[in-house]
Amino acid sequence: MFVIGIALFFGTILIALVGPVIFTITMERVGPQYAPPGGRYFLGLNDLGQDYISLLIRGLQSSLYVGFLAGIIATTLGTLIGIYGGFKGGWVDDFLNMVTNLFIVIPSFVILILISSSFKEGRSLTLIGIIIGMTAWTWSARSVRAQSSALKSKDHIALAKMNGANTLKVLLVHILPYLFSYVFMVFILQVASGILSEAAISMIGLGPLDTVSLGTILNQAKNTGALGDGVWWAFIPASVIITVIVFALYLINTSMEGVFNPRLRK
Amino acid sequence: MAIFEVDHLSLHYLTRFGQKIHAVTDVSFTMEKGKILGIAGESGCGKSTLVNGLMGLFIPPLYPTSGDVRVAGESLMNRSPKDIRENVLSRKVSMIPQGAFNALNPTRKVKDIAADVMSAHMKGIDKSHIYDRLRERFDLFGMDTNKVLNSYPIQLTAGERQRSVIGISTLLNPQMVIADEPTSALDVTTQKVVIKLIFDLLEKGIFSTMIFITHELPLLRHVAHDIAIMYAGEFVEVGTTEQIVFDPRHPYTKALMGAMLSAEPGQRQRKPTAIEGAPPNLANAIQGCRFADRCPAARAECKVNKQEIRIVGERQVRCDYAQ
Amino acid sequence: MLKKYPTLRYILQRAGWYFLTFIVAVAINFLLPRLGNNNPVDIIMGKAGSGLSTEDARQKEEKYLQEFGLVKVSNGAIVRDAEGKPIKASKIEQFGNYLKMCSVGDLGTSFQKYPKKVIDVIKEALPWTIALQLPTILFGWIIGNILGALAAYRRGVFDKIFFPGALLLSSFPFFVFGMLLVYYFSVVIPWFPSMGGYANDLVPSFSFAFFQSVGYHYVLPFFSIFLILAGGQAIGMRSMGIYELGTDYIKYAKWLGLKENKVLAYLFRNAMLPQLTGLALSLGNMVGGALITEMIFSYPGLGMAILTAIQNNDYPMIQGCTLLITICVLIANFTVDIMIGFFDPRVKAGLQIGKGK
Amino acid sequence: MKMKGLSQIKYLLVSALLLGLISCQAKKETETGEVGFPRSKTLYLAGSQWGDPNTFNPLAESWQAAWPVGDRFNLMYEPLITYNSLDGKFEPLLGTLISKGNDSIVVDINPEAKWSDGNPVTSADVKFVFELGRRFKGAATAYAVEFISGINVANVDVNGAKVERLSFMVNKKGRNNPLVILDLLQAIRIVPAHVFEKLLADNNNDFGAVQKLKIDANPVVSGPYNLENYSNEKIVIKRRDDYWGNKSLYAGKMPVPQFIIHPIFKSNDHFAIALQQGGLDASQTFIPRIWMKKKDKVNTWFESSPYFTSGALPLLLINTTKAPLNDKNFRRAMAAAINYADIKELAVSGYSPDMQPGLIMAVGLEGKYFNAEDAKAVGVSYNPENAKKILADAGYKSVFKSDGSLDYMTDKAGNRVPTLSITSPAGWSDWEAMVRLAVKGMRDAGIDIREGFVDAGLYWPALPSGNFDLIMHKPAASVTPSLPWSRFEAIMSSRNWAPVGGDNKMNENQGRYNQPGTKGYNPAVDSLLKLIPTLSDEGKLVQAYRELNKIFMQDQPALPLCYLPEQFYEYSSKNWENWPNEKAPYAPPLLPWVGASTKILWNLKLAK
Repeated sequence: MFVIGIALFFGTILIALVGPVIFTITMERVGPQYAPPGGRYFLGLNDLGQDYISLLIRGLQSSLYVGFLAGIIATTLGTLIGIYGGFKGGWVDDFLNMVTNLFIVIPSFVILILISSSFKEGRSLTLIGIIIGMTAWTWSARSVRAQSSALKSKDHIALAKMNGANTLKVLLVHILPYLFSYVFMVFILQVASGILSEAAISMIGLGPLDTVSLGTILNQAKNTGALGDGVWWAFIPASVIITVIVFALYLINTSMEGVFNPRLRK
Repeated sequence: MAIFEVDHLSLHYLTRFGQKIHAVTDVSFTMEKGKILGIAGESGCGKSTLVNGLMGLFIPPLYPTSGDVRVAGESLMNRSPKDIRENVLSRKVSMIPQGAFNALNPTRKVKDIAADVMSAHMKGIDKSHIYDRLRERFDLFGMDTNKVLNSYPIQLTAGERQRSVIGISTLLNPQMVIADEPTSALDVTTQKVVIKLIFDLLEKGIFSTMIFITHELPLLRHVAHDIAIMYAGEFVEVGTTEQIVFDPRHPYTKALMGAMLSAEPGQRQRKPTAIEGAPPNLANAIQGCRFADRCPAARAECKVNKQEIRIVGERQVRCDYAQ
Repeated sequence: MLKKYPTLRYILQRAGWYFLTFIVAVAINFLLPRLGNNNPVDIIMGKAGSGLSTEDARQKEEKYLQEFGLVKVSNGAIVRDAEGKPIKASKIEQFGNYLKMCSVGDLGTSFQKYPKKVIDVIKEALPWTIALQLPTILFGWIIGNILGALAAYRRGVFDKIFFPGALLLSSFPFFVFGMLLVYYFSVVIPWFPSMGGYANDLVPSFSFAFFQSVGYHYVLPFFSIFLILAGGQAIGMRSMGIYELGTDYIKYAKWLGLKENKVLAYLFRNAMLPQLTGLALSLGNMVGGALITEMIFSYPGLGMAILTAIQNNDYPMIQGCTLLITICVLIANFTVDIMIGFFDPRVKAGLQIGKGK
Repeated sequence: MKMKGLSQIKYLLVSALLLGLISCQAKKETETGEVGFPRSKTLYLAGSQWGDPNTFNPLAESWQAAWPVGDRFNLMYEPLITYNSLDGKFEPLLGTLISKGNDSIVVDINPEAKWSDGNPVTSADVKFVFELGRRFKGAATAYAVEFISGINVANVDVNGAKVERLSFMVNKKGRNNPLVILDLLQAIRIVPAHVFEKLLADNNNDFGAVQKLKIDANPVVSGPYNLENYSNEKIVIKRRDDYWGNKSLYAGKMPVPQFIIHPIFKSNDHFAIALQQGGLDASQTFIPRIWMKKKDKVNTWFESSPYFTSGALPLLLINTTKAPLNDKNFRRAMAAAINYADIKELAVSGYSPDMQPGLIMAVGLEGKYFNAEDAKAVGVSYNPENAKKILADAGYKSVFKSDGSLDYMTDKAGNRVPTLSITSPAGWSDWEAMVRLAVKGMRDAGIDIREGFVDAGLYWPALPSGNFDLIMHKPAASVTPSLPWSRFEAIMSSRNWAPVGGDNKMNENQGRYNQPGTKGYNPAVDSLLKLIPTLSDEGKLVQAYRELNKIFMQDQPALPLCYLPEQFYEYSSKNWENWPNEKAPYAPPLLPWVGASTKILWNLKLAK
């Protein structure tokens, strides 16, 4: 399973990287509106007569970019806050809990519109990635918190505390290593959810304005009535790609779970 | 008459890749009613696997390779899991697991777990009757019966838990009880209490025959009539307690004693793995002696010649050179 | 002094924190929109002002400024500075008004649906959202969990087929799934309506025809969420289940020869407790979560209202909805904490021993 | 929380199946249609109402009031006359246009016109509506005061019938503009004075309070339909069988559909699907690739491109106060750099005839004012080389990257020109496409410009405040008697010129073109704008328009992108037939709810 996951995932990454070498990427108009698949442009053209192969490769690139950007931000934030809260416990924990809840209760799209409306040049891909990351860390914080508070009671850590190692040291030297595999799995999930969120945000018309992403491709297809005209090539390939990436990431995650959690083996 | 007979029992696991792991090889012994057999060996030597085999409980990926297990003359082999579940488990052969804390479903009250056991084996028995029997049985354990029965495992002390487990396991008066490290993870005093409880039950005849598995020889010394030493899935030496403890013949047994007999209370946690090296990988077939690599008295041919059980000084030993 | 009632103490403590969170959230909800430098009345004026002479436009604008409490007002008249320009109200004053209004259940007036009250919009839309989401989430959760538990317990072929399938389902973005459903079941083979909550030739009423129509329009949106949700739940439940399977108490239960269903019940109940959290949370996120599904199916729910509000920067509307979401999510989280406290003896006992949560 | 394992699954699966079954059954039921509003008696129109219907108050802001009360819809409240955008003639409704002159516009009230409560429609009602403008600043007719100095009423006898004759006096001291009066007469709907005077009295003359009333419970109307019921999903109006016009205007015939339902779709792409599936009979939304829908009996005015009659001119408004945009050569270069053919084909799906330079459409009613020679001589059309040349001559230099894409550009002084941006609402797919294509063309020609898509919430404020480089804009969107004058007025008039910045807002000429009192100021523009409305002699009129259009083409204060219809007009013949089109042009291509197009309702036939 792991193998399939990895294969799929690197497959997509490969397309994103090597794609531009194999196909000539062009955002130019190359033919009539929504020309059906065939010949050189075997995925057809979009409403502006642009080649879907190029669009999808660009879209894939930006989706992966957003995914990783958001994933890194969210995982870092989540892990730090989670570990600290879980380790400290007490009111610090409660307080961090409150902060976490705050981020849960205020929907990310609200933050997105409000922030983007104060940028003159509008929403950039990076901005969206950052905002997704800033709002998505909550659940990883929660799960990491659970893990670290469980670890807290472990003898060697209690010992380290008794020996008067300062919190930071204990966290970094004694707790983080134990959580590493776990954090990595969280990261993978965060990347997946980052990619999904970007697509969702683009779907409601808040997507990046400076580039194409898989989400904006879908949104464009919907807005220009591709569904009604049965222009399947406008939305099915993009849908498939998103699903495949996420599927791949999930596969990797679950199979890793199997490795790090012996009970799931068997 | 023999109540429990095991003939050349071999068990194996089937891995995901179709690889066979021979966890238990050629184990044979018989037990008279009222006897207590201790089985000792370092962790991972196949004790726990053997336990499943002895109960006829073959849950994939565990399969019987060959041999037979008979309880009161009735074989446990080639029977449907349902049949085993209904007619053997808890009634004929029952099990006292280690780590009582984890053995009890944390979200269920003790009395309910016990009730589940009864209703699983007695068709159409009504609740009130069940609880009466529970009380009556638990009263034997010298605990606040009501409190214990009506609380969740987490609300009980380690001792209470262990006793509840024993109570539940022996609820249906099994002819044969297998206790797998029942006292490990208990502090010394509780250990004593638990052991005492087990013997009470024996005296009261709630069950008569027992296999007592542990890696703590000193304990066996006080508990068991006979002792079998297990290594890498094989019985390497089987004899009376005196023979094994004071006059071990098999090199491995000797090594164990070396690690154990000088055992001071403080060192009790030390495991016999003090012996250099590690047991062989049971996944690949071994033709020679399985202990050869670690054996101080090993000879060249040990690695090639298969060792068979032979009688040395009135007990079974699996070593061609033991005397 | 609450030492005697640990559970009560626990509840109060939690409640305290949640209330604090709530207050802060309200404040943030209020401030965020006002960080943007743009004055919402301009949005209305953009539409209302066209073709007006500057003077008329100015007067109209002041009318709105007063109406939305963005300028200082003393006994009905706008307070003006030397040049007769109205004096803008400070954020604090605005916040004061806002809280006053909220406390009496008035979430303000929608810019875009002016002069409609936000609260009315919510009242009209919320039932649809709940109707769409609640059953979907419950079904998805229950069925997902049962299948997951079975997969964990049975393993073997069932699991080998089921697991990747569920995983694939759960990796579909649900709006993509919705689009595909519309495309196939409404455009290619027109079995189901592609949009709306009920047939346009009907007026909402307690007639059989109406509810049938609702049911008929319900199918696609329902499955667009249900399948994915169930898939996700199943995955979670499966790994929880497998984890529990490895635990000693399950082994022991088998050794004791308990009935299969009984063992499965043990497994299910204990693996379920963590899943409860998931349920409560997704219930809490109902409102926000409906957004895209409602957009794709033109479903007359709250998500749609939020969406249009977003597209028009209708701040009072966005604020109102965010407030609602906030409340839902907080309540959901709170219930989880309490529920776990009661359902899970492990936690409960923990309290009595006094370890806190 | 107890779970009886397997058994439970069965129940759940069963209930899930049930849901499916019920729905399939429901389908059969609704198809018979004998519930609610029978399909054979109901006409489905959409595209005007997008949000929830808020108020049906004819005195509320026109953009607030829901269909069919807001805007210029005349199904419930009617104007005195209607304007036929096909032939430019005025058609009678509550009144009949007798004469139009530079001193007054004369209209006779139809003596048979009645309110739904039986009272006749009189001069009192008309005066009430227009006087509101004097009484209350908030009234829509406040605008009219600058144009109409007063309304004189005379009782005359028209072949035997007593008729009230109204003379709308041109406000000479004010704007002195009879053209706009005609606009007003066909736009402003008359409301029952006896009803609203009472309401005003009840609210002690607080007009704001009256504006807030919903007026949605059997209102008193003069039109052929009245409000039946409404929700956030649709608005339903029902035929008034006692409508006065049936006898007076339609020889006793009644409108064919008994109900008109305006479903409120939330998303653009649903209109197309609804039309194709026959759930909608006509729509006024932008539906791309209309030709692909012929097979589903969806059609529009023309059989082939441009499919629609043109009426509106979406354009890029230029902030002429900002360098380098204050340089008209730069602006002309922009105009020459845009590929109008691409915009026509890709952005608006070919729904535009070929563009001509200038602010006057070469087609339709305005066609007669358009002059090809001028366009050739003065105007610029797509020609990248020419664009580059103009830039070079004006001293601008463009630096391109190795891959041929533009890097940056410098002005004559050699300073780098900051990247310009086109402000446009995000998510308006046709506008987005126009902007993208315009940007592409300009960058290819060496002009450093980018798309600046913003939320509608930022777009609207940007327009009047002049806070933009270039901005998408659609001036004088609806076809009125005053076109193309009103379009010039909206783009070029310096009447209320105010600088950018502060709270300054301009609701026309938002590009701040032609600032009075500067040396660049061209007085001809404003004098022509004042003159044209008063010209009745066609020859002079054509001349004046030529002058104005020349100035526009020379100064290029805005960049027209393509011609679009006043309103889109797509209809489906699945359920209703005999829609007007190129072959049967009995009404202008508008949905049957505005102007001279309501007569469609009397001509529709049920499809067999």
